[in-house]
Amino acid sequence: MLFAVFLPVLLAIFIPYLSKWKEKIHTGYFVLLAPLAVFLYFIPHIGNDFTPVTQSFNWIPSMDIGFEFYLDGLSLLFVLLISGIGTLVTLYSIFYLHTSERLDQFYVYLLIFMTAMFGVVLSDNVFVLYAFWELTSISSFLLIGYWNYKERSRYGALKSMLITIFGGLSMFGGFILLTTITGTNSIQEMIQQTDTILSSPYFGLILALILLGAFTKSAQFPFHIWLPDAMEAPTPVSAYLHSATMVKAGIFLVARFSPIFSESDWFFVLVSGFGIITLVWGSFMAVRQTDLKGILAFSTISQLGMIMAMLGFGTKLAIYAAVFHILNHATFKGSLFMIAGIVDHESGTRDIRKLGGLATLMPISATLAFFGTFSMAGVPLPFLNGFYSKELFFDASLELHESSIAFANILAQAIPYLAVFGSIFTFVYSMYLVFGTFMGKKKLDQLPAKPHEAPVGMLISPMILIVGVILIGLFPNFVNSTFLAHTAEAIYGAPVDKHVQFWHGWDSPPLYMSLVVVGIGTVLALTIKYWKNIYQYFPGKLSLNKAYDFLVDQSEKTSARITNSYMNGSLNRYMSLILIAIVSCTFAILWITDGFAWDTSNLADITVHEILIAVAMAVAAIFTIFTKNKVASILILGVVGYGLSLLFILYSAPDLALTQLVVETITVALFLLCFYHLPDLRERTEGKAKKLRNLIISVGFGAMMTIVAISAHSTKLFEKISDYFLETAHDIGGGDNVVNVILVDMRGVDTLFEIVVLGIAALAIYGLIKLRNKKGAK
Amino acid sequence: MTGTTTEFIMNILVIVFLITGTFFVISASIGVIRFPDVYTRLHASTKAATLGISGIMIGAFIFLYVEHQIVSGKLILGIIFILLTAPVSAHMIGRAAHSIGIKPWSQDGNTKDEYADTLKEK
Amino acid sequence: MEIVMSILAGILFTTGIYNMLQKQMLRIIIGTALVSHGAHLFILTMGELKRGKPPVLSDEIANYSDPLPQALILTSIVISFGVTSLLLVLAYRASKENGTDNMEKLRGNEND
Amino acid sequence: MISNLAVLPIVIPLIAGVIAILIHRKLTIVRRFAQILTVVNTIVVAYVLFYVSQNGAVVLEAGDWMAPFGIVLVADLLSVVLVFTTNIIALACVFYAPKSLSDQQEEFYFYTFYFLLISGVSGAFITGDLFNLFVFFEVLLMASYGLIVLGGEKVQLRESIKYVLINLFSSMLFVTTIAFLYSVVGTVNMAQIAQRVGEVEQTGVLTAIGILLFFVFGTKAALFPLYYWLPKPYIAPNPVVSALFGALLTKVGIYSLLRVFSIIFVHKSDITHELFIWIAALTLIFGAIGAMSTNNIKLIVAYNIIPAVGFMLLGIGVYNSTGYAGTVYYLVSDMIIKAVLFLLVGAIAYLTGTSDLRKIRGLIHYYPFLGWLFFIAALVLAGIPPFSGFIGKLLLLQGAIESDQIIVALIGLAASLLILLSVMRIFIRGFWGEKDESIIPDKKAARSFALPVVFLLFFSILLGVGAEWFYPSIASIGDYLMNPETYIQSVLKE
Amino acid sequence: MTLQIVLNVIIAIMWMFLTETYTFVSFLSGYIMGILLLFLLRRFIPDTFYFKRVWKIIKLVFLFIKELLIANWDILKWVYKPKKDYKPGIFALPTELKSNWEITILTSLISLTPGTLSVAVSEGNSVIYIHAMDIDTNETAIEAIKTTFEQAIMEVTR
Amino acid sequence: MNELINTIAIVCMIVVTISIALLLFRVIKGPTNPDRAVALDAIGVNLMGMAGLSAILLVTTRLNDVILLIGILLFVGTVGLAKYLEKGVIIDRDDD
Ligand code: NA
Ligand code: NA
Repeated sequence: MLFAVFLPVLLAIFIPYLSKWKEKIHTGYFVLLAPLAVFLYFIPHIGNDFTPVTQSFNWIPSMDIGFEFYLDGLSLLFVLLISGIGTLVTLYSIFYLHTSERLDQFYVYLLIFMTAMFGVVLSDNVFVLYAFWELTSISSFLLIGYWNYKERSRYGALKSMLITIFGGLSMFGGFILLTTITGTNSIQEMIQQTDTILSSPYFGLILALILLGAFTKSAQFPFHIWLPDAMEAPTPVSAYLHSATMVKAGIFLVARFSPIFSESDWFFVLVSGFGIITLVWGSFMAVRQTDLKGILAFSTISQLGMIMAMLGFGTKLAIYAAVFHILNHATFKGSLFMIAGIVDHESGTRDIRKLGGLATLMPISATLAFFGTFSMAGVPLPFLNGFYSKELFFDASLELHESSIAFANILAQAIPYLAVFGSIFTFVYSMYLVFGTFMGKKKLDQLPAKPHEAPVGMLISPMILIVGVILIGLFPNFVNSTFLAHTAEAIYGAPVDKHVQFWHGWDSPPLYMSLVVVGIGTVLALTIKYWKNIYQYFPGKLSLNKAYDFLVDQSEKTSARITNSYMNGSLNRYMSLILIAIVSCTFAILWITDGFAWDTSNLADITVHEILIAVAMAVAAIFTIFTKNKVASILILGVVGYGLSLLFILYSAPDLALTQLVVETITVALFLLCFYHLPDLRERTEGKAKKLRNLIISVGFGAMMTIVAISAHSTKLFEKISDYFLETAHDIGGGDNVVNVILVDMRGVDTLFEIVVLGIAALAIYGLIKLRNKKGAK
Repeated sequence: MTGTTTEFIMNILVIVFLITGTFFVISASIGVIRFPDVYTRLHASTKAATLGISGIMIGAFIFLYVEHQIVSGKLILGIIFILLTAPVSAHMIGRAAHSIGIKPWSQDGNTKDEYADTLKEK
Repeated sequence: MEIVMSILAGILFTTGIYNMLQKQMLRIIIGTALVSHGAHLFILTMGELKRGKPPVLSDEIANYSDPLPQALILTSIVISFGVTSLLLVLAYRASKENGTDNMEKLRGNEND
Repeated sequence: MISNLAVLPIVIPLIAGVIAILIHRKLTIVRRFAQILTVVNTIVVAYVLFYVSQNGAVVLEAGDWMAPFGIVLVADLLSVVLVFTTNIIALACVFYAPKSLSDQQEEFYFYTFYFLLISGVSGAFITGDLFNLFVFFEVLLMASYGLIVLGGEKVQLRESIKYVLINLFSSMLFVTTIAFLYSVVGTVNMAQIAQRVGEVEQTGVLTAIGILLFFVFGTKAALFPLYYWLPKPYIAPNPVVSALFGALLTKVGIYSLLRVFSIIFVHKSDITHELFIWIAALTLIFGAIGAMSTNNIKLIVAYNIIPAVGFMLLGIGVYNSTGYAGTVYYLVSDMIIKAVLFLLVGAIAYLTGTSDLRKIRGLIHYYPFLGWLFFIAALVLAGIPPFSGFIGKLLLLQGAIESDQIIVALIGLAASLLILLSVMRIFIRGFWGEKDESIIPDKKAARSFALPVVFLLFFSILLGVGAEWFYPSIASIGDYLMNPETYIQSVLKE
Repeated sequence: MTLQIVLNVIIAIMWMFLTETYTFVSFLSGYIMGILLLFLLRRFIPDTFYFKRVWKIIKLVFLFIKELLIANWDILKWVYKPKKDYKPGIFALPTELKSNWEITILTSLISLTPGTLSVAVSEGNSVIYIHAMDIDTNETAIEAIKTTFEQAIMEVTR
Repeated sequence: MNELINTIAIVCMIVVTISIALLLFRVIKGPTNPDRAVALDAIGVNLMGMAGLSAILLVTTRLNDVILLIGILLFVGTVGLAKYLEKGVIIDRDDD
């Protein structure tokens, strides 16, 4: 399996070389091999006696991260979808993309995506799953941005990436919580610990985080907004990623975790709640679209909502219906996207207002489209798979069980109505789509190109998919026991055996629901131009897209505003903030830990002259603030320095005094030299408030240092190590001046690097002075 | 040094030197405060402070000799050094003060300044 | 005496920081110098100020002042001297090049 | 003597730096010399790393003075891993430098400053003495001052003066704090400080001193609210200098925090480490916001230093071995990726002549390779698997959740998104888009910029994909940091 | 002269060797011995006996110390006098001294002696400008003292 | 006797300190920079005195170097400062 998963990526490595011959052989032919091989590899797993297969490959065993592939019914369904549709899409793309395009990039992204998708659905290890999950987002980003010279394309790419990676990160958070609670990274092992998870205080958070991941990926309301903009990608990508596979990753995730989460009523509320809203909103908004792919995008959103809702129901029937619809949706939506691509390719536009009457010019495409849309609309015809799953959906929506949460019960009551409502609009946009494009008046003058039937190659893939639609429609139970039952079982946790049939008899409520849908739907579809105005009442400014734009825009603007408000380049501001932080935290800590100490037993005597010196130094230091003459201020600073060396003299530190004297003198000289040409000091012009603020900050800081110093001095807890120095300086150190011995011997490293510091300073100063002269010479 | 008498005399000497020296030092500072302009202040610091410090140094010299039996050449050198340099420093400061235009003080504001006159003639 | 010295060092820090909060380059650098003095005084104080003899070994003396803080201060003095020197030249060059010694005018903007 | 191994990573660059002064005018020679010496040093450090990982920490008592009295150099796994990473980055930078710097800048002791920076950084990582740490801080800071003023442009001078001032201030606070600590515990040897602080269970004033040290290192590490000084000075100098700064300087601060708050001040973790977590959260938030706030590509990268530091502090704050391991992993990863990003945006700015994102577009048409390097770098930065950032982030978040710090973990996740957005903007707006016809492509320059970046990115990928080779060691560092006794015993040999 | 000093020092060191005491005192006694020896042997050594000049220097020093003490006394008076009843000013003092050395010594002496402070020296070293604490009362007296100094210096240097 | 010397030395120290404080006043007050130079020079001289007195109090010869160094620096410093002032601004009398 490892090889199967990574086959596309391995192939991708060679694509840049293979694409060199693209003039002779379209690169797509090479690419085709990968999904086809995977498809063929997995197809034999279908069968009655299916048992889940586990295969493990080490990656980071010490972190318990590895490629632990788990192939059960659920993953099998997805793997086959991904590889199967992948094969068809690649085939389609060979005719869709001209060799003048950057095919190498396109196919590399596509192959990366395939591997990512296989990884997502096969990984049992949550972190590996997450890794592949992000990889799908990234490859999707690259594919949407394939024509990145277009502004819309970049916009769509960023939007999809932001939203899906946002979800991915939140899912990641949920995973970490899960692994911490259960102590395992394996989903299957987590399922064993469902009780532990449910009783964890973090359960709600986990549920929310993981569902956020699923909802963003599967374009659930209100995160669906990225999907329509993703339509900027080349159509094969839309067909593949944004209808059949990647957007179903969220569905997959919910399904995967259903055994754990569905125990909770909140699971129903959230998943079905958001699902049904998405269904309604998606289908409702689809009618408003004018772009073929836009309609399909909203349609996808709505269909995903429907699947999501069914997963939320959690009943045997609902899960079966969901699984069934995953398959069905992939077939009809995939084909419809391809046909939309054909229309776009041949007529040069996807604007439904400019299209019409193409059926006579593109009869095969039109036929395929009719099958596809009618299946999507759930028109009760026995050879359309969409009808079956829709009816199962209605059926499932009627048998929701009681919940302990009041809201859940209300929701359960409302769902059947919402389901019908959403389905009516599904019907409407489906009809609108197909009739608007292929029937009615021809508007050839508005088209950029003269439309004609697509080449056969381009038609093969949608045709195969429509064949699938019809086959499944005709034999809805064909793959049940061998395939879908296993999938449903993997989700439901117990065997699911469902026999689907076209006719249930007259006492079947879903039948009436379907009839209502078709009836009202037809009426609405026919009268569309009379009521379409209602969309104008829907907010433009307050729409979710606007909200997204606002957020992204504001993320820059607000960030800039916030950041510029304090990062204004002012040293005063920087220093103030730093000092305030230090002072307040240190005082707080002193307060909390009761760290202040006062012990006068161990102090040196207070002598008058020392006090006087201290006062003199303090006065001098203070006057550096008030003096307005630069020489004076420098000299006063010198006085402080000399005062310090005097203190060194008084406190038995002759070596320090010597050094301090020399250093102070040179420093003062340097001060005078450097500020010789600079202007004199000016009056401190800042306002009273600022003066006060500066004063408070500096006094606060000084006071803090003093207090900590006194406390530190009052809590001498240990012998000093210096006694050792006094003992050994003569005998081992070979010198009597202990300070010198320490400097050159015991702490020789310090001294060596102190010299290094001086040396670097000298070089830097030299550079500062010299480099300018050279520049001046130029 | 042997004999308590010598030592006693030496100690007395130390005390005398210290006290006189210090007295001159403080006087010099008072002069620097009290005198009206930089030139007169220079008088105070150059003469009184120098003498005062020499006194203290000699005191210290004798003290160290008594206590340690060490003749501290560096102290003597210090005295000589300050005697040599103080007037030079004073001269430099005075010249600087004059060259940046500080006029000698006088009560009636009518100062005799032959140096300024010479400079003006040129 | 340690308390007095701690207060003095605190005052040196206070005045140093007050100066560092000013606009003019000279004041700011004077501020850093004061802060360094304060720091060194703190180190000295933390090594106890009790009158020991200078830590130069000799047979007659029993009590010495703590040599380690002295060694540390010495290293620190030399290092801060290096930094201050660099800072001075840097300040000079920066004011010349930018035509002002007012730090508030040296804020700059995003794209330069 | 095998314990001399500990000093080699400090001494070799020191000597190299001195020699570089002597030959500073012969550019071709000094370049080659610097490159060879860096390679040599990297090999030596690699050997030390190998040795330490096999035999445990190497402790050198400089001048044979017994442990608490003389200066000890402690090359334990943590130190050596960081020194090795430092050298890897140095290696990339030294090959990037000739093209990026002007001849004059090279002549005016770039290579000396460079080597001494490496020496100082390595010393800071290796020393086991708090005051000696201060000295090495000064060495690396002084070298950084030399580097930041190199060239003497207007902007550079303006920003470097702020940089020097803030660092000077924090250095002075550092020595003072060492003095306070010395007063209470009577020693400056870190192992002995740790031992003594432990003996009295970190009484009140010690905690306050600890917090002061936290602020000292926090200023160098650029934590909230101490990072204000960082972004602009970091982008003023040449990109290669920015890369060295971004990769090394703040990380030394983080390393010091890691050391000090894992072996010394751990006895009041309910106060101190709790505080760190909140500071980490604020650092993450404001850093990420900062990265979003600008259109200057260099500044975007510079701001991104801050949230990364927030992540690392988070690992220190949660105070468990997973968190520590995460911090170390993230530290190594971030050192490399920051260097990569600075080198890349430096290359972009060089090739386009601007660092204003609004003036750059469609670069991928001219420099596709650079574009993809940048793309991968952005993913590494945001912690997208399977790159190095992911492993670090995973460990950090696991550590946070182990300590029930959910909110901060969520903030970390949110910050990751902003981080990704902040750099992906460069890719989308700068590399994507219509071809800018006004650009005259310089493929040769692009290639010489790309090679060092590829070299570094290789490690970023290796650290992620090949995590199995590294994680056990780093996990052992995490455990080691949770048990300071090991460190204390290896130094004091009691 | 140099030769003599060197000889004297050598004698002093020899004396230290002979007495086997290496202290300042033994050096000093050795030195005095040396002076005596040199005095006795002055005929055989070229140049005049250097201690003659040293003696003149010592005389100058004593003159100087005397003046310094007087000067300080004056200063004390001015310092502690409540009223500022002096009238300072700058006057020019022509001098015969030529070399920089001589001028330096003279100005130094002037500065350390009562009431005067050299402020400037004219180009060509011909005039010394002197600041006096009280210019009216004793300008002539001052000039007299300065001339004595001038003489003493010339005796030493020429 | 030694006690007496000690006491006197301390008293002297206090007096010298006062003297320094007075000079500090002059440094701060000015009013001209040469005034400050004079006072600074005098402070240096006073520092030498302090060092001498400290040598008595600590009974050490270690401070002799310090004394000599102060002397040298003082001279160099004052001469330098005077030169600096002479070359510097023409008149900068403060109006305070
Ligand atoms: Na170059
Ligand atoms: Na060059």
